[in-house]
Amino acid sequence: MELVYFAWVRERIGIDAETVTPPADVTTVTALLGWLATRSAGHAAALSDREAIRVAIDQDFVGLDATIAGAREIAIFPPVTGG
Amino acid sequence: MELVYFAWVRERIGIDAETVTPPADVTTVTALLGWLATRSAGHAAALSDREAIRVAIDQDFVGLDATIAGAREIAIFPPVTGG
Amino acid sequence: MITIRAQAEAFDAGAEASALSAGRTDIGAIVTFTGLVRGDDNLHALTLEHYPAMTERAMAAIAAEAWGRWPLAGGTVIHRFGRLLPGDPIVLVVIASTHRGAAFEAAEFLMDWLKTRAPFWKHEDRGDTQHWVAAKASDDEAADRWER
Amino acid sequence: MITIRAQAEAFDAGAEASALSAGRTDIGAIVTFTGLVRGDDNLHALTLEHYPAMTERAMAAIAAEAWGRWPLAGGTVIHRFGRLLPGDPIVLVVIASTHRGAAFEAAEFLMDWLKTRAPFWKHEDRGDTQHWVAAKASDDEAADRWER
Repeated sequence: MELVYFAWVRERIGIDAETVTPPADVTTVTALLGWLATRSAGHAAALSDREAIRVAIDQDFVGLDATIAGAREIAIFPPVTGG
Repeated sequence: MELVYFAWVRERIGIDAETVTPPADVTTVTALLGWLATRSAGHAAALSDREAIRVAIDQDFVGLDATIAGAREIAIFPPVTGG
Repeated sequence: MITIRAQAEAFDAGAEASALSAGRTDIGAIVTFTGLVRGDDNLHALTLEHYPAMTERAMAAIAAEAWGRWPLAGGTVIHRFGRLLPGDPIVLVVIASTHRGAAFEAAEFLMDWLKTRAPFWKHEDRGDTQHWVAAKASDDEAADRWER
Repeated sequence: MITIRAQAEAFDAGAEASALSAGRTDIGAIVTFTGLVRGDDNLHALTLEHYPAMTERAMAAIAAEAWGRWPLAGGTVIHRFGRLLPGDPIVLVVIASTHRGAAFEAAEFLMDWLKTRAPFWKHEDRGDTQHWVAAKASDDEAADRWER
């Protein structure tokens, strides 16, 4: 699946997108974030405060307990601040 | 004192302004309206429904119990409908 | 400061809003309200009568009340009088503030009080019938929200 | 229908409002909200990042929600992205309706939800400091007013 990052999540991870294949037991957003945090110090820094992380699957906002089964693009970012 | 009329009050009375000298015992807006209603059939028709009458003295809205002492210009009109 | 004007001429809502913020960087929010003549029920024309000696005084009092209630950066209120046609603009309220909440509230307040406290009267020409518009209870209720 | 656009270019608020009502006589009220970059605390520039694949989809969902909640005659929502300077317009909401209450409410709703549900992120350049703007609890509370 394709992961895309925005704002300070993107800056801390150091890249704006990557393609990953999580292990089969990673089935929810929460599990995905936990697995991603082990990939690099940047990932760990970006994802350390789960309260500050928001997620969209295939361009729809989802909660942390959402399933990632079938997801093509998962976006990870801070709370939005437009308007 | 100068009286000025607007909207259907003006139309029913048939004039847009007149100068009057009410009797000395006419000291409030209510008393003025009562006295005015005796001046012509048009005045009577315009002022018959007191609930539908609003008054300003010297360009400030006042209640029906306001005194008219010292008034230079008294405006009599229906509830406003601008905006 | 809130500028107020009663005039027969049309106004340019966008130009009025731009004029308020020109050269300033302290304004975060501008709310503009434009009221237009609706052409429903065969309306041919809407004529606004007003009380010239009192109109701008009453509008200024309403504007001063808004200025005292909210932290505003500027504003413009224009109310037209005379004969208007369907689609014509009647009234303009533009409010600038640091934040959007104050701008929205002040603009709504100004419209609610203009409708119930400024000396204008609408006369409708519907071709076969002509009549003075009656005050609406809903407008009184909207204005009463702001009483205190 | 509410038209939505995410764009780098500036917009003309007055022209967008005029376009909504042109040739129509069923509109009684137009509310326009313009959000501007404030230059306080030494702000040099504000850069808006967004999620291009999702932005217009999220804006359209918010617009559809407003369309379902109020009787509206039309609307336009424009949100800019990219680097902006103090005084620049960021966001525009224009709502047309028969009556003013619906137009005011829908415009406020759209702003509250755009702030909390559209994928934009503000980055501030204050010369010696650069930082991402944090989401405000007051914006969440404003958005929550409309939950049901």
